[in-house]
Parts: sequence; C-alpha cells; structure tokens
Amino acid sequence: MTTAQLFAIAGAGIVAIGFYAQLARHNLIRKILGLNLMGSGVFLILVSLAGRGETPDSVPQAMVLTGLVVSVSATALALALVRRLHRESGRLDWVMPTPPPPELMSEDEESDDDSH
Amino acid sequence: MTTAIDVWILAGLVILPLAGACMVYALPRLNPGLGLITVVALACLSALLVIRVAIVGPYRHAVGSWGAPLGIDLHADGLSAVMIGMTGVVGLIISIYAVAYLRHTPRRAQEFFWPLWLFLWGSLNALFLSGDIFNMYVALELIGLGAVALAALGGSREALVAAIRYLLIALAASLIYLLGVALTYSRHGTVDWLLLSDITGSDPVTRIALALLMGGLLVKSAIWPLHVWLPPAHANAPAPVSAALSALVVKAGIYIMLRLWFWAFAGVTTVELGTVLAVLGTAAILWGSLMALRQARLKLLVAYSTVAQLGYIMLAFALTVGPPASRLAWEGGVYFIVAHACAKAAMFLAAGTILYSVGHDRIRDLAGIGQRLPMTFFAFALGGVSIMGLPPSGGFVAKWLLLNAALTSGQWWWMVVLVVGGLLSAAYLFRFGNRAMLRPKADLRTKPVPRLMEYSALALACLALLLGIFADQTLDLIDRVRPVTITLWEIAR
Amino acid sequence: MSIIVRLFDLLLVGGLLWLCWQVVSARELFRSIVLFIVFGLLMAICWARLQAPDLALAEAAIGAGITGALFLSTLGAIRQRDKELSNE
Amino acid sequence: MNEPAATNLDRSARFLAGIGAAFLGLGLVWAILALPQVEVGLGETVRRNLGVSGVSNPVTAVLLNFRGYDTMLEVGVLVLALIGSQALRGTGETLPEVDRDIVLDSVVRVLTPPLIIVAAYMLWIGGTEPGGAFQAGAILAAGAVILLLAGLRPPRLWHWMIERLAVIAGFLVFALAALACIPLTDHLLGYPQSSAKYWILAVEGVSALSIALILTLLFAGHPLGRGMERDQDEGDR
Repeated sequence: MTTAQLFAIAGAGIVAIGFYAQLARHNLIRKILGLNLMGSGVFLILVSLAGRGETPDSVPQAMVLTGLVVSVSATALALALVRRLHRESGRLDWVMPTPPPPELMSEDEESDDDSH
Repeated sequence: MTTAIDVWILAGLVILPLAGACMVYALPRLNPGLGLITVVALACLSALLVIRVAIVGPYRHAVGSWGAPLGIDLHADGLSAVMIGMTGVVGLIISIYAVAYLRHTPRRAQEFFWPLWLFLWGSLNALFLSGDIFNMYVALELIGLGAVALAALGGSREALVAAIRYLLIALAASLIYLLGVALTYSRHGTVDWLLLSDITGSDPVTRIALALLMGGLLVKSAIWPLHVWLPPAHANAPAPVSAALSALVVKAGIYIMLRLWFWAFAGVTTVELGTVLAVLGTAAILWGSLMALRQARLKLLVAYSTVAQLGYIMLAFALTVGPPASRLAWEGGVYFIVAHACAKAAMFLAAGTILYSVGHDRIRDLAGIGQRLPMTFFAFALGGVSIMGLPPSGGFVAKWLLLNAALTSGQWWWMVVLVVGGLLSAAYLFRFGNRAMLRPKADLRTKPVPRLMEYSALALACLALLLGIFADQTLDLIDRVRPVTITLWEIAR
Repeated sequence: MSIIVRLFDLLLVGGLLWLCWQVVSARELFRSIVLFIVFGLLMAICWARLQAPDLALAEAAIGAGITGALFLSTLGAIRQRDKELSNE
Repeated sequence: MNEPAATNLDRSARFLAGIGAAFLGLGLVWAILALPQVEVGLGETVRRNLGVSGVSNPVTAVLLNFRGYDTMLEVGVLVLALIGSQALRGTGETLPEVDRDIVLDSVVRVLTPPLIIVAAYMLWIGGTEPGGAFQAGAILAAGAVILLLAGLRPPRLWHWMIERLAVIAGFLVFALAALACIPLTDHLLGYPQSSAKYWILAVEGVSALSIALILTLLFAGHPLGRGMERDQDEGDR
C-alpha cells in the first residue's frame, strides 16, 4: 500500500465515522461536529489521491482550501441556528424524524420538552 | 465567437446580484429600492442571455483566459439559458411580491431578505453558467446557505427546526457530492463537465464517483426517499421564500443531474441506471401526492405537491433510450422544470397571500376563501391547472412530451404513472378547491391584501398557462443544445 | 528510514481515526469539542506530511482554531442560557 | 450535556446507521484501491503556467489566478454566512458573557502556542513568496477572537456601517478586479500578464482583511460596530 492510499483510506474511515454521526447522533452540535469530520475526510481523500505522482498537485490543494473556508462558513451558520433555536425553545436535540403525522403539524405547537 | 458583450452578460449575471447583495447589506436604508433596481437589471441581463443564445447559439468563456482543465469555463447553452431565463422571470415576480409582503413583517426580515435573496439569485446564476463540477460545488454551497438563511427568516420555532434540518442534510449531501468530485478528479484529471464527456467505458472508480455525485444531488433536490427535509422547510418560510425555494432552489440539484447524466458521464450511464432514478421518481409522485392529500395546512399541501412533481422529472432519465424518444423525454423533462417553476411559485405566493389575509392556513377553516380573495384563489387554481397537467398549460405540454416519449420507447408503464399522478394531483388540489368554493362562514375573517401581492401571483399563474400556448418557441430554445447522448444517436441514424 | 516514516504515518492515521471516533462517541459534549480541536491539529500535521504546507496552516488556523472557538463559544452560550432558564 | 440513555429504537437506528456508514466507507476504499497508479492530475500543467501567473507559490497561483473565480465565490460564501447568522441573531442578544473558566482558559491554553508557531511560519513564508492571504486572514481573526475573549472591544469610532463596508470590501474588490480585466484582456479575471502580481496582491490584501473581520464577527455572533443596537430595537418594537 502506498502512502497516498494509506492516507486516502484513513480519509474514507473518517468520512464513514462522520457520516455515522450524522445518522445516529441526535444532538445538533454533535451532528455539526460530525459534518466537520466528514469534511476533513473528504479533503484528505482529495489531496492524498492527487499526491500519487512524484510531486504534489496544487489544484486539489487549492480546492481543499476553498472547501475549508466553505465548511467554516457553514459551521458558523449552523451554530448560529442552533443558538437561536436553543434561545427560542430551550432544546438542543432534534431527533430527525420521519415527517410527523399531518394532524400534529396543524397544531401551533407540538409540546415536548428538554432532552438534555 | 464570443464578443465582449457576451462576456459582460455572463459576468453581470453572476457579479451583479452578488455585488448588489453586498451593497444592500451594507446600506440597509436603501431597501427595497436598491434591491429592486438590481433585480430589474438582473432580469434584463437574463433576457439578454436568452436572446443571445437563441440567436447565435451556445458559447463558452474561459475565465482568466486559462481554459479548462487548468482554469474554469463559463458555459451558456440552451439549457443554461432556459434555467437563467426561468430564474429571471420567476425571480422578478417574486421580488415584486416581496416588496408588498415585507412591509408587514418585522424590520429584521425586511433588512435581511434582500441581501440573502440576491445572494441566492446570484448563486443560482453562477451554477447554471458553470462549466466545472467543483465550481458547481461552491455554487451549491452558496445556494444552500442562502436558502437556509431565508427559510429561517420567519423566526418561528417550526421554521428554525426545519431550517437546521435542511442545513444539516444539505451540507452532508454537498460533502457526498464533493467526494464524487474528488474521485472524478483523481481518475480523470479534470473537473470540467464538457471535457469529462469524452469518458467512454466505465471502470469502478468512475461508477462510484457517479453514484456519489448523484446520491448527493438526489438529497439536494429532495427525491423520495430523501425528501423529508423539504416540506417543513418550504412550508414554514415566508411566502416569497417558499416560492423561491420550491420553484428555483430544488431545480439546482436537478440541473446538475442533467449535466452529469447527459454530458459529463454520458458514456457511463445506462438505461437501467436511468430506470432506477425513474422508479424513485414514481415513488416520489405517489408518496408526495398521498401525503399532500393528508395535509391539514395549505402550505404543507403545496410543499408535498413539490415532492410529487419533482418525481416526474426523474422519469425523463429512463425515457432517454434512443431517438426519437430521447429527444421527447429530454424536452419534456426540461419543460417540466420550467412549467413547474411558474405554477408552483404562483401557488406558493397565493397560499402566502391567503395565510397573510386569514392569519392561518388550516384548510378545514378556509371554506369560502375563494369568494373573499377571488383573484388570489384564481391564481392558485390556474397554477393548479398546470400542476395537474390539463391543457392548455405548460404542465400539459411537459406531460404530453413525456407521454409521447413513453409511447415511442415502448415503456408504457411510465404512461400509467403519468396518468395516475395527474389524477392524484387533481384529488389533492380539488380537496382544497372544493372547500374554498363553499359559501364563506361567518367567522372567516380576512384582512385586506395589497394589490401587488395578488397581481404578482396571478402573473406567474398566467405565465404557466402561456407556456402551454407558446410551447414551440420555448422548445426551440431548449433545442439550442442537445445532450451529447442524443446528438450521438441522431448522428448514428 | 522508510520503516520509520511508515511507522510515523501509521501512528498519524491511527491517531486521526481514534480521535475521530472519540469526537463522535464521547459522552460529554465539551470533551468532544476539545478532541475535535486536537483532531484538527493532527490534520494539520497530516497536511504537512502530504507536502501541503498551505493547507497545514489553513487547517490549524481555520479548521482547528476558528471552528473550535465557534463550537466552544456556542456551548458556552447554551450553558449560560440553560443556567438562566433553571434560575427562573 | 450528556446524551440520554439509549432506547431500543435508538439501538436499531444506530445499527442501521452503522451499516450505512460502513457501506459508504467500504465503497470509498474500493474506489481508492481501484484507482490506477498513474498521475492524471494538473500538477504539470500548473508548473508550466506558473511563470505567467504572477506568483511563485503554485497553490496561490491556482487559488488566485487559475481558479480565481472559485475563490471569488468563496469570499462570497463567507459574506453570505455572516449575513445569514446576523439575520438569525435573537433580539437583544449581545456578545456572550463567556464562562471564563471553561472557554477562555481552554481556548487560550490549547490554541495560543500553535497559533504563535503558525504565525511565525506565515511570516517566514511571506518573506520568500507572496501568498497565504486566507491563512493570514484566519490567523488575524484568531488573534482578534482571543482579544475579544479577553474582554477587549473595538474603539468608539467603529460604526456599524463602517463594519459592514469592511465586510463586503473583500468581495467587492475581487469582483471589481474581475470586471476591470474584461476591457483589458477580454477575459473575466484575466489579469494582464505583466502586472498580474500586483493585481493578485491587491485582491489578496483586501480579501485577507475582510476575511479576518468576517471570521471574527462570525465568532462574536453579533455586530461589534456601534449604533446598530438602537436601530434594531427601534425597528423591532
């Protein structure tokens, strides 16, 4: 196994773990952490696969730099949303459900509270 | 040959809205005047691009003169022109509606709507003009962040929850898409979709890349079963935002799918893979329609209708099996995108007007709204005609093209899907329509509605109808570009 | 020499994966965030190893630094709000 | 902030999530191992064109010249994220009173040493070749964040409108430079070859400052400039 493959496979592992966090974790902050991890994994794959040749390829490196800035922006927006949601409702957990039955949606408030 | 004017049009379509958004953000006192000026200029530029492509044909511009694969190319062809034109017209009318609508919202919403909306518009344009799948990723992220921020603008708890779910799912989807880009680049050394279209044969890496790209985009464009984020996000946003999200934003993912399927990976895709997409589309049509039937709120009904309608576009992927079916399916799919954009925007604007006037959108308690707000209800109904696919509407033309494609390719089962889907949409629309046509109850209180809001919804609905009457001209524009596969088949004949 | 390099690589990769799993599974959120920051710093070393010094810098400053600070400040704000709520 | 105890439903959901994630990971590993061991990238092309790009650091050349259009949109992403999060701020929310013993201490302890090393490295690399605007912006922002945490605030003169103009300056200069190239070279963002270096420097410099400010404001979670609060409260009530 070459060095490029080793790091790329590590990237795949990180993507898988981050993806798992997306699916299995209910805490919003943890989901956002998972997204950031997933992003790191993708970036690792992108750069290490491009490093298969003798000298590094700077195009993917520039792409990853772009990606890093995009992901910090997205994280900031997501955390701003989390903060606002917590202010409004006092909760940090949102179980990603299948859409609630329509009868529920017609009411103004579904009331269940605090799960942390 | 591209002239300086062409370059200015392309540059303007992307930079004008983004720079306008920045200015509106820095100088909020100039709202909504500055925003409107930008919007009108933008609509004119969109029209210019459409005219240019219609007269002279497709063209490319190498940003920074490097040219792909080293640099990024901007690409304007029939498909881009149709998407840009659609965004221009629908966006302009939504903006006019927004001027009237926002007057009655908190100042925070007024201040931030314009910069976010212009950002969203600019990034849609950037996406439709991009010739580079990594650049498309950046544009997708811009669109996603803009859409989420707009969806949360209402500030209610439901809107916030819907927005954060939307954001998390959209971000995960973008990363999956980016994985596909990474694999594509490491296998083929370019991310330009026109250069990629030379790929022939298929090795596992290319296939996995395509699967990842399409997977991410299926989430982005809310194709069943990855649609769960859409209805709450679209239904809880302010009215102009709901319209923009349902009419334009979901089309971004579908647009990239078309580019990948018919250009970048044209040598890799097969009818069987297309059939998988069409099966998902069928499930979307059935599930979305049934859920729309069960909704208690009007805006949720309209949102689930979007889930169902997006399914139809997926049918086009299975029907491109060779001439002449492929051409019909291609035209049908693109026509569907445009017709749905006009009709759905009209319906969301109308639903928003009703919500504004009555204070709620519980269908049960809206009996008689047709008499209280006749023009708004008429706009909703006209939009519904196109959604159901009745003549003479844009939706009818699109479905007719798809039906013909199914017939000529011998895949009659998709005709069944089209017909059943049409009946189901009639069912959920009449469920609201019948109630609205009742005699108003005494306790149905409505407050007066700004005329501008009523007229703009009606204008969009009329547009959906006109698309049925002026079908030839629009189809000509769509035919300004043929996907690589279709052209190849036609040459082979 | 190459064995040492390979060993270093394996250690780096192993550390990354372990930290990644810890971030996802740590019971306490604060711990997760701190581990995430450490993960970012390790990523920076990775970039340096992959001959991408520009990325190493950006990762340390943006990936670990700014992102980590954003998470910590959000957690701080939320805890404070929780305290306010329980006092009321 | 601990997780609630897992229920049975949770466990099966986690199991499914594990399968999904494993599927994704294994698919990726398969693709990585299946990739042919030949270089197909653009490394060589970049090196060939480096001489006419105006900079000597290949990553900077890609970032600000070859794929400068991406970078322009990326600066836009930052501005958009800031606008979006400012739109979300609850009324009356101010700079968070940080819980000193947790946040401040750990941030300072964890981040300051690497920050100093990184900043020194930045200076060193900046001496030999132009580049690193993004990193410079981020490091500046990191410094500003630490100052904010330590309780420092911007001077009285810092009006909210100045702040917003400074936020958008990076994108606007980038966009104007892009447009200004059209009459000169017929290409969007096509810097004239002889002066490409200075175009890039100007764009980089202004962008770096805007990026630093945006990142700082994203952290602060609310405008630092004066005058906005009063306006806002008037408007909302």
